[in-house]
Amino acid sequence: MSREKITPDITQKETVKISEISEENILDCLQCSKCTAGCPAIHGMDILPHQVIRLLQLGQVDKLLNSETIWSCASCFTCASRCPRDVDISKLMEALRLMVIRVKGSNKLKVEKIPKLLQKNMPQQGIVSGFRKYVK
Amino acid sequence: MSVVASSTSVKNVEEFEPLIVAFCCNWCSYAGADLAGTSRLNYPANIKIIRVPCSCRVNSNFVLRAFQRGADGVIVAGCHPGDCHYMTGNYYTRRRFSLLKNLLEYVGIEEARFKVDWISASEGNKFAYVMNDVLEKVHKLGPNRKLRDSRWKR
Amino acid sequence: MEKIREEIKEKARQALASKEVDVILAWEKGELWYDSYPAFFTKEKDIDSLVWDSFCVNNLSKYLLEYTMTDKKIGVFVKGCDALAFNQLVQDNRVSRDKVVLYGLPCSGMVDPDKVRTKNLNQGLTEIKKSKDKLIFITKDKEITVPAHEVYYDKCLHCRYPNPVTYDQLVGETVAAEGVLDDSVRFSGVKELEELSCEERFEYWDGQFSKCIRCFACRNVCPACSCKQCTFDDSDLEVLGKAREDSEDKFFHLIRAYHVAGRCIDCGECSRVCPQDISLEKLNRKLIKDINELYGEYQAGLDPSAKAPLGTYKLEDADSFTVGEKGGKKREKNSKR
Amino acid sequence: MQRVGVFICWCGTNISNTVNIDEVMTAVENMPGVAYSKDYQYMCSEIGQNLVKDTIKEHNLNRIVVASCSPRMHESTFRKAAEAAGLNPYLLEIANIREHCSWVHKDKEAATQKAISLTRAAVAKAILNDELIPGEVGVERRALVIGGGIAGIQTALDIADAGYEVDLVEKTPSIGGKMAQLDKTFPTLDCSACILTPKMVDASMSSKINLYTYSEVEEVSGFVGNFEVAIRQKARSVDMEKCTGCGICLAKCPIKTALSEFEEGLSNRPAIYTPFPQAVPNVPVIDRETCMKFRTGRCGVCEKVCPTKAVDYDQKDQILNKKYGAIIVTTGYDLIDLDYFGEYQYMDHPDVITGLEFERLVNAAGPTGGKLIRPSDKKKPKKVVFIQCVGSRDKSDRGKSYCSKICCMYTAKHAMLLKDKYPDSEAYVFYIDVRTAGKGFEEFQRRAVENYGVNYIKGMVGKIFPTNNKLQVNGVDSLSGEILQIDADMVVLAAATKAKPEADDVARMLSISTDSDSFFSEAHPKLRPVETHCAGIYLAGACQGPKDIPETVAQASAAAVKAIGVLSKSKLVNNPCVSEVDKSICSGCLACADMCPYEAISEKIVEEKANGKIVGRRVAEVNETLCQGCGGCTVTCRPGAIDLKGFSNKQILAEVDAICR
Amino acid sequence: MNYSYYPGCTLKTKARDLEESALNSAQALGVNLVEQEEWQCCGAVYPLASDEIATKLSSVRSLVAAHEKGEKLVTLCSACHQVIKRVNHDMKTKEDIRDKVNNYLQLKEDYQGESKVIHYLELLRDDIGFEALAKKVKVSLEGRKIAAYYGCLLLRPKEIMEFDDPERPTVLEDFLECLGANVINYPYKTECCGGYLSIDKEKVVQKMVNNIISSALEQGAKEIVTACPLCKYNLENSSLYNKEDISISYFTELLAEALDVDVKED
Repeated sequence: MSREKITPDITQKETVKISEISEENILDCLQCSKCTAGCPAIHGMDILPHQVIRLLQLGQVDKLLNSETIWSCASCFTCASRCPRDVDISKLMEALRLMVIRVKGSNKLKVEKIPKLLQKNMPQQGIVSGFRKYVK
Repeated sequence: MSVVASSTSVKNVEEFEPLIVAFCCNWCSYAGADLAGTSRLNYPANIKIIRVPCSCRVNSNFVLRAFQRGADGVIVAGCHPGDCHYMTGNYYTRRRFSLLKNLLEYVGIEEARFKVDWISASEGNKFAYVMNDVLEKVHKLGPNRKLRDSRWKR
Repeated sequence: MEKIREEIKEKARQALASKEVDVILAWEKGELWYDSYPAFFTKEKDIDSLVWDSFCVNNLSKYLLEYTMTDKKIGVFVKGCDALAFNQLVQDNRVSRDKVVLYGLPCSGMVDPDKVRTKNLNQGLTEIKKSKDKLIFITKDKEITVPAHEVYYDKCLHCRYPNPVTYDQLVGETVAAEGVLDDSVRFSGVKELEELSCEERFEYWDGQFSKCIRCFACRNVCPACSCKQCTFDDSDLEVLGKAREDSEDKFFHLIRAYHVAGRCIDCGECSRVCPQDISLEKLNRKLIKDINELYGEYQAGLDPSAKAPLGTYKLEDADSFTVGEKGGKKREKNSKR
Repeated sequence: MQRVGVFICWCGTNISNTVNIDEVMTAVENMPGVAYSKDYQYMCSEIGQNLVKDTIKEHNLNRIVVASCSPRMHESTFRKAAEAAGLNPYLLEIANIREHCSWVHKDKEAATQKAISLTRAAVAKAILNDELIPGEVGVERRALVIGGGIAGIQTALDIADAGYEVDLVEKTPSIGGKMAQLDKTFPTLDCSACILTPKMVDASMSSKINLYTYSEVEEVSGFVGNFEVAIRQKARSVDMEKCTGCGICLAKCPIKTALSEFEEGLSNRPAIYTPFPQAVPNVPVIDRETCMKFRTGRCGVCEKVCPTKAVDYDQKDQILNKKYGAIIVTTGYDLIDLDYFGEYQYMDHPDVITGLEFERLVNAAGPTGGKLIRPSDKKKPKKVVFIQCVGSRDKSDRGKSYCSKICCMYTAKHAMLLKDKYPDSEAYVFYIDVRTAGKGFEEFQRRAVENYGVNYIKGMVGKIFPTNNKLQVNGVDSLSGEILQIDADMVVLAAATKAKPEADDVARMLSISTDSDSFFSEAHPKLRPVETHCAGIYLAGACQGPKDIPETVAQASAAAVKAIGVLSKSKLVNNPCVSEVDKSICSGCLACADMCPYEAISEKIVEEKANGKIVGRRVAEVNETLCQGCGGCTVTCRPGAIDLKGFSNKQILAEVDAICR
Repeated sequence: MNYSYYPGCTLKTKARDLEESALNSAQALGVNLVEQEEWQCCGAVYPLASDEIATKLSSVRSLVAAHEKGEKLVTLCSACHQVIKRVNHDMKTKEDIRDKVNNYLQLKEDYQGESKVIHYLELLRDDIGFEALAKKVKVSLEGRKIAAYYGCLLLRPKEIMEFDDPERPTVLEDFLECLGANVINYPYKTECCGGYLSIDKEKVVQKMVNNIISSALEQGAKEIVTACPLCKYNLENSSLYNKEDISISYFTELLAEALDVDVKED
C-alpha cells in the first residue's frame, strides 16, 4: 500500500456536480458519524458513510467513484432520517453512482444476468430497482 | 467583492448622478449602516440617510416629498419583522409600504425607485448590498421626472 | 317609491312627535328637478317638504358630523351605501352609534341627471315613477318609459349593498341585490391598468391627475375623510402647496387615496362629484384589491368593531417588496412557460 | 432668531482623508441660519468639547450641529457639552459624516458633497429643534424575580443584600430549581445540595425577600420603575402560617402512586407532598388532580391527622397585585422530549435514562438512596454507555441546532461518579466533540480519561437494540473507522437543553423578545448581556441560553446589580422624544391608540364651547412616561395631530428638503 | 367508497397473493379499489437525483388520473408507495420539477400535487379505523405470535411519507392487535432487508436479513408480516429462514384470513 499526499480542494468540478445532482450541502456535515453508526449495509462498505462526506469535503471524488460503498448502499434512508444536520446521504450516494454509470459503458448490472434473477423468484420490483440503480 | 465592482461601474457614467434618500430606523438599519462604515464596505455617495426612530415613523408623505424634491430613489429600511425595537412597529411598516409600493407602481412609477427592506444592525454587508443594488437599478432608469416638482432645483 | 315616501314622512313625524329623536336628517326638494338635497328637520310641520325620490343620491351619514358637538339625538335615513358610510364613521369614532336612530332605506339605484339630459327626458319633467326595472318619466302631457339601468348612476349599476347593512328600523322592503357583481367585474378597471406597461400606466394617470383643479370635492364628500382638519389644509406643515403644479396634483391624489386605504367603502361618491371626471374609483379600488389579496377580504363599513387593515397586522403577513423571502410576493399561479 | 453653530470634526484623518474639510466649511458658512462654524481635529476630545462649550457662550449660539461620527457614538457626549454650556441638550444635532460618509466612499469629491448635504440636513433639522425636557417618574423600590432556581435565588439575595425588597415568584411548591436535583457539581465535585440549600435557607430567612412559591406571574404592565404585576398564588390547600412541616400528612396520605416530579418520575410521592425533604418553604401542597378528597370527595385523612389544622380544602387561588421598579427573569430551562429519538429506546426501555435521571439515581437522597442500580431489575450496572449530543447541534426538526454547553462536563462527571461507585465498571462516552472551555474544565475531563479510564469514543450511536437483558449499543469510532457493538447495562443520554415551553408567553407578557429557540434575547450579545430591550427587565441563567452554574450565578449577580441601579434612584428620567397630541386638530379617532405597542395613548374628553354650550369632545392623549418614542402613531394620524418630539413631521420634511438641494 | 388503485408490476406477477388478498379483503370491508387504467411501472425506486425528470412521469400520470377522478390513490407495494408519494411531494413543493413535468405532459390543467396518496394500511387505519375493523374480524388470530416487519420505504423519509414514527412505528402492531394476534415486538422491525442489493451483494443482504430474523425469533415470533414483496423475498432467502420456525406473509393475507375471505391458492 502506498500513501500519496493530497491537497484538499472543494471547488473542483466533480464536487460541484455532486452537489448539484444531490442538492445537498456537504458542508452541513460536522462528522458526527451517526450515519455510519446506523447503516445496516456497512459490512459491504470499504469507505464508511461519514468518510464519504469527509472525502467529498476534501475533494477526493475519485476515491469514492472507485469504492465498493456506493454499490453497497441500499437506499434505505436510515442515515438521512437520523442525520442531525439534515444531510441526505442517500442522495449523495445516488449522485456518486450516477457519476459512474452516466459514463458510457460503465453499467454495473448486465442484462445477461436477468434470466437467472428471474429464476431465483426475485420480484420484478427488485430487478427494476436494480436496473434503476446500476444502469443508465 | 461584487459590491465594489458594481459601484465602480456606476461611477463611470458621468452624466447622471442619482440621488437616493434612505430612511433608516435607529436600532437596526441605521446601526447596520454604521457597521457598513466600521467595516469599510463601499457604496456610492449618492445615498443619503435620514435617521428615524423606527421604520413605522416613516410617513408616506416623506417618501413622496423626497420624490417631489428630485430624489431618484427612496429606501425605507427597518428591523426584520419580529425584531423591532418597539416590538411591533415594523409589522405596520410592512402593511403600509406594501400598499404604497403597489400604488406607486400602479400610477406608473418604476418599481425599482422605491425599496423597502429589512436590514439588521449586524447586516452591514446587506446594507451595502441593498444600497448598491438600488443605485444600480435607479441608474438604469435615469432621473425621476414623473414625480418631481418642476420648480425645485437641485 | 311614492308609497315609501309617505311611510318615511310618517316615520319622521312620529319620531319627532314621540321625541324619539330631536332632529331628522333627510332630503328636501330643491328648486331644480334633479335637486334633492340633505336637510335637517326639527319640527313636525316641516316634514311635508321631506322628499324621497330618484335623486336622493346624497349620502346623509357624513352630515352627522355637523352634530358631533351636541347631545341631540338624530334620526337619519340611510341607503345601502350610506349605511356603510355610517359604520365607517362609527369605526373612526366620529359618530356615536347611541346618538343616532337609523332608518334603513333599501335602494335600487339613483338617477344620474346627466343621463336624463342626454336622453332629453328632463323637459317638463314632473315626476319619475319606478316600475320593476323600468322608470317612467312623467311630464304634463306624456309618459316615457326607459330601462332603469340606462339612467342610473354608473356607481349604482355596480352596487353591492343596495340594502342597508345596519339600521334600527327598516322602511320599505329589501330589494334584490341585482347589481351585485363579483370581484372580477369590480376590479376589472384596475386589472386593465395593471396589465399595461409602466409607461402606459403613467401616461394614463398623468392625464387623469393633470385634469385636477383641486376643488377638494372628492374629499369633502368622502365618508372616510372625516378629520377635524385635513392635512391638505395644514398651512403650517404645508405638505401640499397651492400652486397648479403636476407633482402637487399627484401628491394630492396619491395621499388622498392612501389616507382612505382600508377605510374606503367603495361608494363611488368621489368619482360622482368630481367635476373633472377623474377616475378616482380606480385608485381606491386598487388599494382595496391589494388589501384583499395581501391581508384577506375586507369591506370597510361592514363591521364598525373590525380592525382597519392598516391599523393592525398579522405576524405572518405577506409584503410586496421582499421577493423570495418568507412572506414574500405571492407566486404567480400556474405560469406556463 | 436661530443662531446655529456648526462644528466639523476631522476625526484625525478618518474624516479629513476623504472629506475636504475646507470645502465643507465654506459651504456651511453660507447655509441659512448658521452663525458660526469651526473645524477641529478631534471634536470629541476634551479640547474639542471645550471648544463647543466656549463658542456657545461666546457667539450666543442657540442651536448646535456637530458633523462627526455616528450619533450612536457621540451624540450623548456632545449633548452633555451643550448642556454644560447652558443649552438644552436636545437643541443639538449630529451629521454622521464618518460611518455614513468618509468610511464608505472613496471618491473625495463625492464624499465632500455628501458631507455638505448631510450637514445641511442637520442644520435644517436643528433650526426646528425645540427645547425638550425629560419627564421624571418615581421608582417603586422593590424588585420582582421570576423563577426560584439558583439564578433567581442568587439575584434575590444580592438585591436584598443591597437593602431592597425582593419578591421571588416560583411556579413549583419549592425554590431550588434544577440545581436542587443535581448530585455533584463540576468541576469540583462538591455536593450540589451542600452549596445550594444554605442559599435557599438564606432566601427564606431574609427579611427583605418574600417567597411566593406555587405561584405564577399572570400579568405585567407599566414600565421601568413602575411595573404593575399580578401574581397568582395557587391554592396550596395547606395554610402556610399554621403548617409546621411535621410531615405526618405525607406519611398518612393513602395515595402513594403519583410520579415525583423532583425525582424525574423515578419514584412516587403522595398526593399531599413536598417536592423534596429540604424544600423551602417546608410546607406541603395538595396535588388536587391526584388527591382522593378532590376527586371523589371521600378521604380527608390529611385534614384529620394534621396537628395544627393547617389543611384547608377550600383554599382558593389568590391574585396579588404588586408594584415593582425592576424585574429579573430567571425562568431556567428544560430538557427536550426524547419521543422522536426512538433509536435510543428511551421511551421503550427503563434502563435508558437522561442525565438528569442519572443525577437522581446517584444521589444519596434520591429514589435509590444513592445506590446506582438499573431501574429495570435493580442490579448494579457494569457497563454504562453515555451518549452526548442527543438532540444538541441537531438542526433537524427533532433537535436543537445549538450546543447545550453543559453536557460534555456533566457526562464526564457522571462517568467519574460511576467509576467512584463501582471501580470495576466500564464507562463509554460517545461524543462528537468534547468542549471544555471553562476554568478547570479541561483538567476535569482529562481526569475522567486519564485517571478513571473512561473510554471516550469520537463517534455516534446508530441505534440501541435491546436484547434479553442487555442494551446492545451499535456505534462507530469515527477515528479508526471501527464499528462498535457494546452490550451495555445502562445508557445515559445527554438530552439537549431547551427553553421552557412557556417562555414565549412570558416574553409576550413582559414585552421582551426571544430568539428562534425561545431563549430570551439580551439587549446586546456582548455589551449588554443581562439587559433586555425593555428597560428595567433583566435576565439571568439558562432562560437566556444554555449555561452552567458558575455562569448562571455570575449572570444573576450582574442582573442584580442592574436592578439595584434602577432601585437606587429616587427618580428616573424619560426619553423626552415622545409623542404629543395637538388637541385642537385631533379628531379623536384613536387610530393612534390602537396602534401604540405601549398602550401609551388613551382617550380624553376635552371641554369646548360649541353653540353656546360647554360640550365634551373626544381627543387622544399621550402618557409620556409610557411612550417609548417609536413614532408609529404619527403615521396613523392623517391630519398630523399627533407628532413625535425630536422627530417631528416638520423636522423630517426639512431634512428631506435639505438633502435634496 | 371508491379509491383509485395502483397495483405496480410485482403485484401482477410474483406477488399476486398480495393483491388478491388485499382486493378481496377490501371488498369484504365495503371498500372499492378500482384499478387505474393503463397504469405504468413506477420504476420501483424513487429517483433521488435532482436532474432526473423522465423517471417521474409515470407516477405523475397515475397521480393526475386519480386527481381527475377526485379519488385517493391507494398503493399496496411499499416501493410503489414510496415512489408515487415522493413524486407527488415533488410536484407539490418543487417548482422546477413541477414546471418541467407540466410542460412535458401538456395537461388541460397543471398538476400541482393535489392528489392524496395513501397506502392500504393507512386506508385501514385512517379511513376505516382499526376499531371498526376489529369488529369485522370473523376468525381471530388469537394466540398467534406475529412480528411486524416494516422495512424502509413506508417510513422514511418521515417528513414526506408521513406514515408513522420512523423509529417507533406502531401501525402494523395496531393492525395485528385488532385482528386478535399476539403481537411480538423486536427492535429490528425497521431495519433494512437489503432491498435491491440482493441482485449483486448477497452476502451483505444475508447479514441484514439474518439480524432481523434472529431478533424476531429471539423474541418468540412464529410469523412475520410485511407489506413489501422484496422484503418478503429477502427475508425468505435468509439462511436462518425455515418455514417450520417462522413463516413470512403479507399483512393482507392475514387480513383476508381474519375476515374469512377466500383467497385463491396458487
